[in-house]
Amino acid sequence: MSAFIMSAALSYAQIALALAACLGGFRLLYGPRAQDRVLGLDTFYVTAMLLFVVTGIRVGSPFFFEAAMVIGVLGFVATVSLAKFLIRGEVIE
Amino acid sequence: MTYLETLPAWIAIPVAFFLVLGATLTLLGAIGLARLQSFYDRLHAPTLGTSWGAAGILLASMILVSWTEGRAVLHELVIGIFLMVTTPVTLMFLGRAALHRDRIEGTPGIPGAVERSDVPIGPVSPPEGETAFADPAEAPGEG
Amino acid sequence: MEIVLSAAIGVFAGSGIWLLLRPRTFQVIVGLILLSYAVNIFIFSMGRLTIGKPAIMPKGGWVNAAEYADPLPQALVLTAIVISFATTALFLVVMIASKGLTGTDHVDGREPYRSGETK
Amino acid sequence: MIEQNLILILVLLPFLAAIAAATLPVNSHGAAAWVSGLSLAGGLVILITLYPQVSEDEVVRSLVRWLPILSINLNFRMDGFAWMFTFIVLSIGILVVIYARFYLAKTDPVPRFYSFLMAFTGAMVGMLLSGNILMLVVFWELTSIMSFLLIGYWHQSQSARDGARMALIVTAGGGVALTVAMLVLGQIVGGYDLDLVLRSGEIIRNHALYPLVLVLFLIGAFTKSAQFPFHFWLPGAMAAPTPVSAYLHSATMVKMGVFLLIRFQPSLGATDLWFWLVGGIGMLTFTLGAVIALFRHDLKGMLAYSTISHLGLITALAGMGSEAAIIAAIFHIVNHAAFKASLFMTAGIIDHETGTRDLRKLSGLRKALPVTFVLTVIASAAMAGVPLLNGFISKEMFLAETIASHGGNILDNALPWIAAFASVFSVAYSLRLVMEVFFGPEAQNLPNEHVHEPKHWMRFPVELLVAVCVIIGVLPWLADPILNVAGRAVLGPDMAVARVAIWHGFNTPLMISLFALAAGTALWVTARGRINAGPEGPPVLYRIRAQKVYEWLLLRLTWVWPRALHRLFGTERLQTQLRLLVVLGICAAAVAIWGGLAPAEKRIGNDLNPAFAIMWLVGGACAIGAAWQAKYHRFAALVLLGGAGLITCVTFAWFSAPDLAVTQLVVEIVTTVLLLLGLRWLPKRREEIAGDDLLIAKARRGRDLIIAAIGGGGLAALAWVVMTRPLVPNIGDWFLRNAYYEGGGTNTVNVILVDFRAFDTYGEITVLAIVGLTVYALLRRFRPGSESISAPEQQQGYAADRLENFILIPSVIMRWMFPVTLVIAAYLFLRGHDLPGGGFSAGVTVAIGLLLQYIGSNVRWIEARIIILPIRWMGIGLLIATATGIGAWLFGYPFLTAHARYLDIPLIGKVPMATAMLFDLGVFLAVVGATVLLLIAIAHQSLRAARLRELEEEKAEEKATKQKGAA
Amino acid sequence: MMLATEHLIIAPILIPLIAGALMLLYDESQRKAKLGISIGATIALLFVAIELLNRSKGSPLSGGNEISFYLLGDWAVPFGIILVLDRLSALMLLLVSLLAIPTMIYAGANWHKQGQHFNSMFQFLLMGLNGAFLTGDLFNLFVFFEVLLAASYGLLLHGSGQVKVRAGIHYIAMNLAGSLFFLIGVALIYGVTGTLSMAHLSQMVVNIPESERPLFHAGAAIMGMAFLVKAGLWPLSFWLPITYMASAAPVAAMFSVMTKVGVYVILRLSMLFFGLGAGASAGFGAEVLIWGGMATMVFGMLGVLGSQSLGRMAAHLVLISSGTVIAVIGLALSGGGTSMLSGALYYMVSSTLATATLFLLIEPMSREEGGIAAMLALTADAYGLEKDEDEDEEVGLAIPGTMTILGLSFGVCLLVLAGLPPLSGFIGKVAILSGMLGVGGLPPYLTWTFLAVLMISGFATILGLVRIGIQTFWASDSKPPKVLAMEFAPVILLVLFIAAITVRGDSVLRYTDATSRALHDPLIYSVGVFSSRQTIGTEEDE
Amino acid sequence: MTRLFPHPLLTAALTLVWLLLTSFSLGHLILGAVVAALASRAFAAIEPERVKVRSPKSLVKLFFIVGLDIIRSNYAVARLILTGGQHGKRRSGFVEIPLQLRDPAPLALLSMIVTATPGTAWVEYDEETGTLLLHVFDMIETDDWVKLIAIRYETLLLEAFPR
Ligand code: NA
Ligand code: NA
Repeated sequence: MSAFIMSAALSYAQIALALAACLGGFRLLYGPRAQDRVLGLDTFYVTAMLLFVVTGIRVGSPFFFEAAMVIGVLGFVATVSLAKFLIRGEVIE
Repeated sequence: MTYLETLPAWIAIPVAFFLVLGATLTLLGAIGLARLQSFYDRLHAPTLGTSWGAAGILLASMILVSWTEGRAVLHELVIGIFLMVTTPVTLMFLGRAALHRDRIEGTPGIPGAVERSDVPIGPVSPPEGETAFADPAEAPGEG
Repeated sequence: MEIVLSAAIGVFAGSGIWLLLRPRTFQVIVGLILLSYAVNIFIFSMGRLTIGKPAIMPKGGWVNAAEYADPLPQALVLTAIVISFATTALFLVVMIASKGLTGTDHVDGREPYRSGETK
Repeated sequence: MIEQNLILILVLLPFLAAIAAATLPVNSHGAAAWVSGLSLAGGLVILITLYPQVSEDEVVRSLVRWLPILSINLNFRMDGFAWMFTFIVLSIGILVVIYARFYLAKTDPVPRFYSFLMAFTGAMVGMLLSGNILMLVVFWELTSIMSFLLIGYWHQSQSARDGARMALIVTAGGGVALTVAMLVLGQIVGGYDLDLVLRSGEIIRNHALYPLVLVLFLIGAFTKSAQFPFHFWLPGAMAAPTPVSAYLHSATMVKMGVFLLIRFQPSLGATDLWFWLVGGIGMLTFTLGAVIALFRHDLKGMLAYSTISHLGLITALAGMGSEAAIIAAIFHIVNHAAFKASLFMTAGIIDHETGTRDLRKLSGLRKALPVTFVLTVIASAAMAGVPLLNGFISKEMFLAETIASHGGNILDNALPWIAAFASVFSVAYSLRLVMEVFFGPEAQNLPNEHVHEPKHWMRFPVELLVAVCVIIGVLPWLADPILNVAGRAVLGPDMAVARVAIWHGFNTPLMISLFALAAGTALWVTARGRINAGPEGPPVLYRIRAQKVYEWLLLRLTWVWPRALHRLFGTERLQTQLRLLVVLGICAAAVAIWGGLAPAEKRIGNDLNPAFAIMWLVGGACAIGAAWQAKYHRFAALVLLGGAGLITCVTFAWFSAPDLAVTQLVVEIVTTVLLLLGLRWLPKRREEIAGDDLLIAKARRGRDLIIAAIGGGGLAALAWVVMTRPLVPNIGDWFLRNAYYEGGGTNTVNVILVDFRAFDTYGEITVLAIVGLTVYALLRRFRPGSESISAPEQQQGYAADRLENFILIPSVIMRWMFPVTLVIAAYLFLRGHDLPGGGFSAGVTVAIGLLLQYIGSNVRWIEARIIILPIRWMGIGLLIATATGIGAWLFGYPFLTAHARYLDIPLIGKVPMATAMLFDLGVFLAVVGATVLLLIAIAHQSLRAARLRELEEEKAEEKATKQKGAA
Repeated sequence: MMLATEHLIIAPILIPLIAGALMLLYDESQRKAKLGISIGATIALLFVAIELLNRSKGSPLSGGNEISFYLLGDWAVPFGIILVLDRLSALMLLLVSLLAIPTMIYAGANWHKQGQHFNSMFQFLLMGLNGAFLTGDLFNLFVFFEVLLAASYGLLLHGSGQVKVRAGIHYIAMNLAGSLFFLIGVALIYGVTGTLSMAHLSQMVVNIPESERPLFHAGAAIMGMAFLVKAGLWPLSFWLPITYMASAAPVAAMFSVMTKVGVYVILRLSMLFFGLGAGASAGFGAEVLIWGGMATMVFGMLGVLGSQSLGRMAAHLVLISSGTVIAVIGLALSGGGTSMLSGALYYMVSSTLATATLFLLIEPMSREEGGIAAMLALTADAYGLEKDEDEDEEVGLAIPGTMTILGLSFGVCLLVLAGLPPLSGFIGKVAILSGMLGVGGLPPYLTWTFLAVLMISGFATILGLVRIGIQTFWASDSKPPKVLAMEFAPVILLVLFIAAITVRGDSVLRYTDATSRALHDPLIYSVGVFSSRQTIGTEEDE
Repeated sequence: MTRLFPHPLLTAALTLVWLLLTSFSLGHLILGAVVAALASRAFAAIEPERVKVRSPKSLVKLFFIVGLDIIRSNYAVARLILTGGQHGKRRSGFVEIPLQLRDPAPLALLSMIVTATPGTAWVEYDEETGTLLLHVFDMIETDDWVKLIAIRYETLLLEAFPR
């Protein structure tokens, strides 16, 4: 029973997150403005992170945690620098 | 998936619930991101994912791992905290970038820039006596 | 899964190759990065695909090696990632320097068409 | 034993003299000449002491091993033929040295001259005495090089440079052919020993490669001896100082070709091919040289063609190949050396005294140069074949040989007629020489006003040589012994004893001679005016002068066509090169696989996960999108690239590679920032690139698209084929089994990186350090393009904003994240050996933390607070890693041997303590240093640009205040 | 317990690395100290290389081929990385250090001041080269390739400037692409065979199942692209002239050994994997090497003839040199015989030294307005396109000492590169040809084509170099350039090396002959490698 | 002590993070404390000023209020995204909110709160005038938003962090 519940929930979560990533990817690809792309990438990062966690649950392995944590702590650096570039035209000044 | 079969229902159900909740909210956020018409609107969408979307999934993980390990495993909390701390930075920058661009383009409905008495652009001089590089153009390695 | 990953390698490599053959430095650098992704995944795939069994061993006891992912390609990819990161950075800087010194971002350091010549 | 050493000394002496002369001061005329002359005299003494043995048909040998493995040794052998030739070389050498002592000007750098001259002599002697056919080639080529240097002695003159180059190209080219001939010859007979080759005539002639060897051999001989069609370099070589012409280009070096022909006649000769090629070319050259000589106005040019002609004569004799012909050839070599060397020297005297060598300008010099006049007349007569002079005798022998039968083919039958024809011209040009220079009215308007006899010592060599001409001409039997010794050396001991005589009765050769004398005189008398008025060469023929052909051909062969071909088969465009690389790579793989690949016996595979497929849908789109946008929308491409990188990271995580996922992620972040930093210096594209929408550009893109599709598809196919095959037993299993027990860590990947294959990591961090240094060094010298100096558009205009203003709040958060990243880095670092993480990811994490501060604040602000010395970090990191590796030596283990154990530390518990972690610390430091250095070095460019802007603004302000003040 | 001398094998990698890293701790202003460290390290390297060379000769007991190993981390073959010292690698090590000392000194005169951290990068380059020559592991080879490439990027760009950066883009792009090929190839080989050890692979080749063999070949072919790029095989060589011309003189001199890394790897791997005993894989790729090598020679020849500058010519001479060796490798794979390969090895050493000398000569020759700078009018003069008939000034002019030394050194280079007697170039070519003709194991059309191409390319070299030599030393009447003693000394040193290998040609050839024979018998290598014992194991045994 | 532990609060928080990441054991407490202290010292280099919390109680209160608000707005925004697309009733827009807060640290906290709460987006803060420009997803009433931010959050923040 719980196996079924878990299996269903996990499959759902995986697919939902993958779809979310897909939609983030849509903004990433479609734009129309650069900000949209960055926003899309940001979403992409977060969903990927969540996907790691879900996958970790699914395969019962704790080893996905590091990757998820690195995204959680450092993932924003990429999007922040992209965003700052949009505002200032350079990342470091 | 062997270890999941041994789960008691009272663990499985909340875990499944939080998983579904988190995934759904994240998905909804992404749908919003894709469907909403204005950029400022879209700016709100991902926060569904970074707030309860993430929280749901992380909670599910915490409950499950804590149960399997037989002790409180809360390291997912770290992810949650830092996700919350760091998300504003990107979004603030992005919002500001959009604003800036809209102001230049004169898009209607955008609040204008506040009049200010700023001094012209220029970097702030470093505190005296603490200068690491006599010449800023000298890259590090020399200091 | 194998078919997806193969296709993925193909798409990355194809895009990378296409960019590699373009005339602008930025295109080339993006191409190199994409290609290195493709190559890294390719190296990785040479150990075959294993889901959910990272090469992290129990502390003691007998190990059935067949159950785990092949660690060697992973180690190779790690080295390859680092090296291609380094060389990409280098190429980037040379690209910047080239733009500064030659005034163009063409890979040959000069524009193939002079303005007005073709128009 | 003594003889051995004597031969070595004989070869060595001139070289020693060359070295000695080279070290003399520039103006030491006398000393250099004495050194050279004495060394040659010493050689002559040695030669004479060896004569008794040589005259007994003994071969004196000496062997110095040089390259025994290649059978190339300094294997010298002296028989009668070599003895005679060496004697000519040394004796004429002495005369030339004496002559040159007075010929060269005070300002000439004489040490160089004598040095080259002596080196040439040494090479010549070495070649004559070589008992190893490859050593023979070595000395052969050395003479070419020395000849080149000597012709170019007065290198300020264009003609000297051209002449030298032409001579070298032709003779060295011939040398190349000769080298191959000798190599093949050596393979045919099974060794490079000259005696062996000379013994193996039968084998050689019957070998399939004989024609090839012969042709290559003849090219070598003919180029050196200036035979048609390689004759043209010799006139060009006349730009050399006259002593050189007299020595190298008449008496000695040019004779090397005929020396070779005569020497190898027994082993290569006596075939129809030999007869036709050698005899035919010889006769042709004989004739052509004589005809052209008549029409040359330049005195030395005439002598050069005359030399060509006489060399042709000797060649023809070698071609005929009978005993008498060989004897005649040897004899003519001696005679020609005598009269031609003297003629060159007199030509030098005339040139020296009058300042010109133009026969048309020269006239009536017999009064001003009475002695020279007599000497020239005698030498010319010898050249023309006037009786009672040496030239007559050997020419008679030649004519007799042309009449004799050598097989009775067309050429053989035509020989006398050709000989007669050419002889007429020989007489005519000899006559012309004497008459034009010494007879007629006294010349006016000569470059030198006061023409008088030169110093006696300058004339002395000529006198001596002319005396020889006369003595041999009158008492030819004096030459008998030497001729026989030389002849036996070539033809073998069974040779019939040769006797030379003046008078053989009224026979056909004499008739031809007399006819030639008469007809030649008549020819000159009748054609004199027309020749003098005509061009520098015979009518019609002068237009197709070989030198012109040579120059035309050389220009095209060595410049125009190579350049065109080089352009055709090369490119300097990067795109073409990369395209070639990719296409060839695809082809290589395709060819290797083609047809041979069998399907796997047992196909394996994982079930398709839709989530993964969906993710890759985005990933693929990102890659394609990045490719699409990279030209005009770099920023968009960059964001898309970030998406592609992320999906790669997801893939790694999915397939059980958490370490890879972490590393890929941190690297991805840094790469994005790096690219952004770089993007600052590539201004936004505002207009379409010219020519981008042309059909050809589209076609090019289409072609590349096909290549890309094939390449990508190919790699995908390869990956699929391998992935679906069962895993072969591999070394990976060993790592899994031993990571914990042997490597002391549970994370096999990390244990591989820091222990099993730590050496890879060691190299990898070195790469990082090098790249850091390179970037740093390159950017130190960087000047941004003018369009990039101005502030980005976002920082201009009314909406311009101070950085502090909008970064205030974000920067607080970013600063908070700094200690967090450090903690995370420490976590990743300490975990590495057991769980995903490690020195590299920890290092990059620290770098990202620092980077964040740079992004979140002003660079100067942050650098005032944190002092980073990335280069030292790198250095220390590398040294720590090395020291860890070397540490194992102390325990008697190889480099990088790790010691691992789990320490049970109180309170903390079991902690993996491997020396590998110390190594990982080195990795960590090097990575932090390199990454930070990379980022900061690029980031500092913005500062520079800002500073430049400030300077400009200051300037503008100053200007404005000045203007105000002025107003 | 390892003997201290056993560690000597890794010294060629560690010495430069330590020196390079140590110099990073010094300030940029402490140039003298850095130069001192650098030269000291390089000299130490030479001594090590000589000792290793002697070691590789082994004793009569070992059949004249001593394979020495170094198990890094004390892990057994084929799991860990192993350094293998055989005759070939010892020869390459010695060649590198022979080049490094003069080049280092030369750079010390002036060049190292033109940018940052020259000495460190130079040492890292040495590390990469030595590592590539020593390693017995395919992936480790990749790593060392990257080390030496990264260092070469840095050295090429040293001093900066438009020309260098322009060339740098091409050079880096080509090599990055090449590196990707390398990775694909290595990965594929691992995927098919499950090992990375060269010795292991060499033993496995015969037993690869026929269904997998095409994949193995594909891996080797793809990987080969990287080496062919590095070796400058036509048509993958167009980057080379531009790069070599752009780089600073000492860097270009060092680069002349860099193409040889590609050549070395091709030689090593094709002999190990595709030698005559490799069963169905025997001779794989030989055709490509033969025809590609010859095409490279021809292309180099065209370049030599069509060059207006000595730098360009020298770069094309590098192409001829590596094309020749590659062609011989291909021929050796097709049964050309051991002596031919031995000759090629000798030729490689000699031509590398000569091209390096040439690169060091170029810069002084073009220093003043005279010399090479005057050569822009080269074609006009050399071909008499605008012949001016002023022969009035036939007055001798003293060649000052500078020009004499430069001229002599140039002459030496010319003789060596053109293969003219009596110097090493001639010996090399004769050795190749007599080896080829002597064995006669090749189809005649190959024999004669190769012979013709070899001889003609030598002849073209004469044409090209003489043209430029005349122009530089004879046709210009400008003042001789000022050359520092520190720039002369290296040139003279290199000339002395050339003289040494000429005079002692027999010993060198005996060495290369044994090397070639060992290469033809891959079992010597692989059995040797597998006989290596872990330190830990031997202790237990005792 | 201050020089050794320039930011005690931060050190404690980081130690906690360490413990969360590893495990709650004495050994890791020591190790974590060492790491955290070192990290705090590094932080002190760029931020010598110590953040003082006057009233932790207000912070805790704020934490719970925000927690609830987040849950509520999650629901609201999720519903709006599901339905809003079709009906178009929703009206979004900018709101200018004058703030009394001037310290960067509490402002940063406020920004986190605003961001974490779906429906509000921090767009621009003007340092000089102290005005925050907010974008709201569903504009009910401008004043409501001002109230929400200025009263519900800002007051508590002002209490917690002294000026
Ligand atoms: Na006259
Ligand atoms: Na929000």
